[in-house]
Amino acid sequence: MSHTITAEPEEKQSSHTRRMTLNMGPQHPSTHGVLRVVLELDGESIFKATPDIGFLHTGIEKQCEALNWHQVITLTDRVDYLANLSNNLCYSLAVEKLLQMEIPPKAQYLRVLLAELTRINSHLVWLGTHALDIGAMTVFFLCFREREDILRLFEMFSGQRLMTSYIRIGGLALEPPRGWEKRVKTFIDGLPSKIDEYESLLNTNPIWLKRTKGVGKISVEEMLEIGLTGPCIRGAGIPFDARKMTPYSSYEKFQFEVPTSTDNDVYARYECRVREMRESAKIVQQAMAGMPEGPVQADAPKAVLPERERMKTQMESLIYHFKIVTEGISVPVGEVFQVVESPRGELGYYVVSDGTAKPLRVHMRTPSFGNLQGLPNMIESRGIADSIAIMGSLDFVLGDCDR
Amino acid sequence: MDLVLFLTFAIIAVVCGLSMALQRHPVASALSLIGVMVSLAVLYVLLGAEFIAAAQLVVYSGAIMVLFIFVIMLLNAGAEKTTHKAGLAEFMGIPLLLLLLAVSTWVITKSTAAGKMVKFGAFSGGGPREVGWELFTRYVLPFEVTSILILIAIAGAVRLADRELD
Amino acid sequence: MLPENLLDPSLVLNTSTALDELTLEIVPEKILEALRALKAQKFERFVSVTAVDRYPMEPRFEVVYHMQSVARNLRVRLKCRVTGDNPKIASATVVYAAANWYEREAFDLFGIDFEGHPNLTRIMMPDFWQGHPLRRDYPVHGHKYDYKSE
Amino acid sequence: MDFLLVSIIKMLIIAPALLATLAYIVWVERKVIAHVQLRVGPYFVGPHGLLQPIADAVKLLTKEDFIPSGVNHFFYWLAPWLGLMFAVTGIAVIPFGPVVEIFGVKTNLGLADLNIGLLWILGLAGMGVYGIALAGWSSNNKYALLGGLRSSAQMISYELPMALALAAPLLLSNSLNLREVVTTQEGFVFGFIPNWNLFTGFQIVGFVAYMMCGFAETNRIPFDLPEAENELVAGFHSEYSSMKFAAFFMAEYCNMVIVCSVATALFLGGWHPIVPEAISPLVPTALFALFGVTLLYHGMNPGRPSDRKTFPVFGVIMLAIAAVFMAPYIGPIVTPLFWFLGKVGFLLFFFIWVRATLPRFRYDQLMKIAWLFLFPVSLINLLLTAFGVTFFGK
Repeated sequence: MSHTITAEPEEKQSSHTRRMTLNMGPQHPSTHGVLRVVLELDGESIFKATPDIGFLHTGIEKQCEALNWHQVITLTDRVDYLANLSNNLCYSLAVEKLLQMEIPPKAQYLRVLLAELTRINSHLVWLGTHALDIGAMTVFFLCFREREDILRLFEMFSGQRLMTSYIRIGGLALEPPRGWEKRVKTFIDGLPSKIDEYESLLNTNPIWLKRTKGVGKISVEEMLEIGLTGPCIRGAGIPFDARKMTPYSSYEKFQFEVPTSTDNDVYARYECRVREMRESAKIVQQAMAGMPEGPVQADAPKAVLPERERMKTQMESLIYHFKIVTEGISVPVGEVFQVVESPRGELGYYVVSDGTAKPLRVHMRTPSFGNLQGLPNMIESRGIADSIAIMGSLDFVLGDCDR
Repeated sequence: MDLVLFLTFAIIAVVCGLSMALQRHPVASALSLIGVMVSLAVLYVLLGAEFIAAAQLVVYSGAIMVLFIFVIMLLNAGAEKTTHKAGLAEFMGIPLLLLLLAVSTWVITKSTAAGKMVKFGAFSGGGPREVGWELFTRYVLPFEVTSILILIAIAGAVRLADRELD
Repeated sequence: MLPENLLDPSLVLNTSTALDELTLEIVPEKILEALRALKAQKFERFVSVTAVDRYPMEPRFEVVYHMQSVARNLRVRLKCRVTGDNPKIASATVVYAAANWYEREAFDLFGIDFEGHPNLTRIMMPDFWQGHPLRRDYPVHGHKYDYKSE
Repeated sequence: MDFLLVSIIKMLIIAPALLATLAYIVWVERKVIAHVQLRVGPYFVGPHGLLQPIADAVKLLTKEDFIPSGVNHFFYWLAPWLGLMFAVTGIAVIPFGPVVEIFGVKTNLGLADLNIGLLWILGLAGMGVYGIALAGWSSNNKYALLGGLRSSAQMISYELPMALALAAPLLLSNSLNLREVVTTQEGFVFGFIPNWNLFTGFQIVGFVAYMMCGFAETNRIPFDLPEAENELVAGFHSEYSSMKFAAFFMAEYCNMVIVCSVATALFLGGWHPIVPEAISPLVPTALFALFGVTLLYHGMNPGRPSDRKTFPVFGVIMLAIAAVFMAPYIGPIVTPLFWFLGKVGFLLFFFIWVRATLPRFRYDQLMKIAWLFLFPVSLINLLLTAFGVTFFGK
């Protein structure tokens, strides 16, 4: 945060080119939050780029150590505010693994459904802002129309549009509300035609193709070396997706493809994300069709908050409720690194427990942090306009990056 | 009316010309030069040479000076620094300048007939039709040579624009 | 499942498998050798490096490396214990470029000195910050920050 | 009557009308883009946000005129007004209508009748870049500087193909005077094809090339690189506020009006109607009457409560306008005006439409289009037109 980054001294530069240092951000319309990139420009082409992060550092990892296991969920929402349910899910899966808890199938399916809706939501925001960066502003409004529908669905499930905290340790916070099937179905059946609409604005647009094709290329080896994940690396042709490689929350029961492209440019990432939205819609439809019956919370009274109704009628539930709320749950000693596929890439939670009611350490391996490391390699020796397109294609969320 | 306009723009032209020479900052100098050119364009109009006036405006102040400004801005040139004057300039500068003025005045007064007034609007060779006619009859060879020169320049420009930004 | 004899036994202090995850505790001085050996075995992805503060235990810090092989679909965790006073360990950036920012973060928040890192400066906290916030003995409450004095 | 007096009267009419038009183009643009993007646009100031431009003007006038530190004060102050001045002056040579007789005075609709009208406009367009370049340079802001640089390069590159594209219709009309160019486009071929340069002069390629250059000259999407807000924050006017910002805004819209007017005069037959002369006043009458009747109908079945009051008022106004076109004395004056303004309005709508649809070019692509596409295309177009005029006559 506000680190002093100095340009090369002028005598070191060659005599006929004088470089200009441009401080892009932290308040810049296209750095998507508070990212600062210090650019050394030679005319309009970027000679050197130095990202400076940390402006949104809120100390979430430190705060996790001061809260009990259940309370941490609310913090995970705030890490990546466009994919909060993926973060909820990752943390819950990690703690459940430590507790070695079985999650009922209905909760697992609903988690998949919600995680995929989150993916669609995040990609919609990405597509809108990315298109806006390149100058196509109508796509933005179309995308936000559908995003609004998703947020209404989230609100219906959890009572919150953004900070849902709906996925909890042991299952879900609540039974899904009445009538959710119909509304999710209406939305998800209409989505493919809406995606066609965005594609009709962009896919055949020569300016869009000129601005995105062949831009932001670095080699696949370099990408792996730097640690890029998600649609960035899938756009380079590697079908690297945690949902397929290490399935969690019963993803192995779903039929879907991992879209890849070999072009490895901004357009490839765009294509991958748009196709991912279609795949996500398919997964949601499968989850709806194959939704099992049963409870949405694990039968683990020592770790899961009892239902409100039972608490009012059963003494035992009241005691457990009291103990969980006042003391917190105790998680066995151990450590676990849980990975889920967030919309932005590989999201990993490294959770260490020392057997007490609070985590000893929660480390978040967030996709934005890893992807942003690749930014200098991609934008150096390109123009300012390309740097905007490339930043958009990396799809980072600064909250996710700085935590 | 003509006299008032002539005096106004002549004074503007002279002031801008002086300003161009005296300004320390290159952008200010360049803008003064543009002021000179625009004033000259107005004087051409007063003489009845609309086409030449328009060409002055389009070519000199519209295109060439924009390039000047572009280059100055691109290099981000700052105000020029005063240097230590050379000995010759310090002592001989003003006398030499006066000498130059005297000689040129003498030459001009000798070469033009005395007492002949310039009439505004009396010149009839500056309309688009007349200029075009002259260009394609009397000056056709210089015109075509210039065209080829410009064509070469355009080819060069196209070649430069073809370079990928990488 | 991973073979537990992944690395040369002289590098490994302790091997454990818990919750389907393999953890190798490495001799801190030999971490670079271990990383190189893993990279040679197609562990091409460096996932993250972070630290765990076991205050008041000694050696206090665990530096935790997560590694993944995309080709073999395997994950492994390396661990090195470093002492509380003057914690230092060799930087992984010479083996994996991806370690760059993660090590800066661990330096910033834990104060672990990664020797040989190209640009070991604070990444999250401001340059003038005192202390390392993620240490267990760093106060959660009562810290005053005067924004005007910057 | 005295030439000077007539000119002053015309100026007093055209200047406020132009300013009001500029303000309302902003309103139209916001409305059109809003409806493309599933929004409603300005709505709350006045009926359907019709008073929004006035509110904007008041806001901009009363806003703090912030001057950042380290600017070059003289040029910082000069730049917006320079830009606006060159933009507004261009409107002087645009002919809006034919020579008409008002109160016994024969006069042409339009301010000045220069015989180098087109060169005048080209010259001013070239000068207009100084406002932008100076603003970018004097703001002491690197984004603004980059915007200014982009703008100068863009203007130089696009002026050439623009001039070449404009030269072709001039060949057809054999004049640089815009009024004469329009006059030569009168009448119909085969009785139904309007004798416009666009159709009978086969200038479709030239028209398209000119419009593309026009987009670049006015810094509109997809060529709005000098102010590309996603790359350069706001480009050359990043540091401007209050009326200085408004001056840039007005200059941009004024340039749009000029580009569209020139296109109308040179390619689209100026004030000549698209329908035969005899029924030409009927078209605006019918259009306005239809619009008025529709408004009255919707006023009787209002979708919103406020429509019950506003729609009938608008409806009556529209019917009154329709009647004006049929009026014996004023009709012949306003009918050519309607055709001219209608064509300009359609082209302006096209500008807005494109803005809502297309992304932005990159800097090098922009240069490529100018030199490798527009320049050869307009040159070939000019050559072909020259051959056509030589061998077949107009």
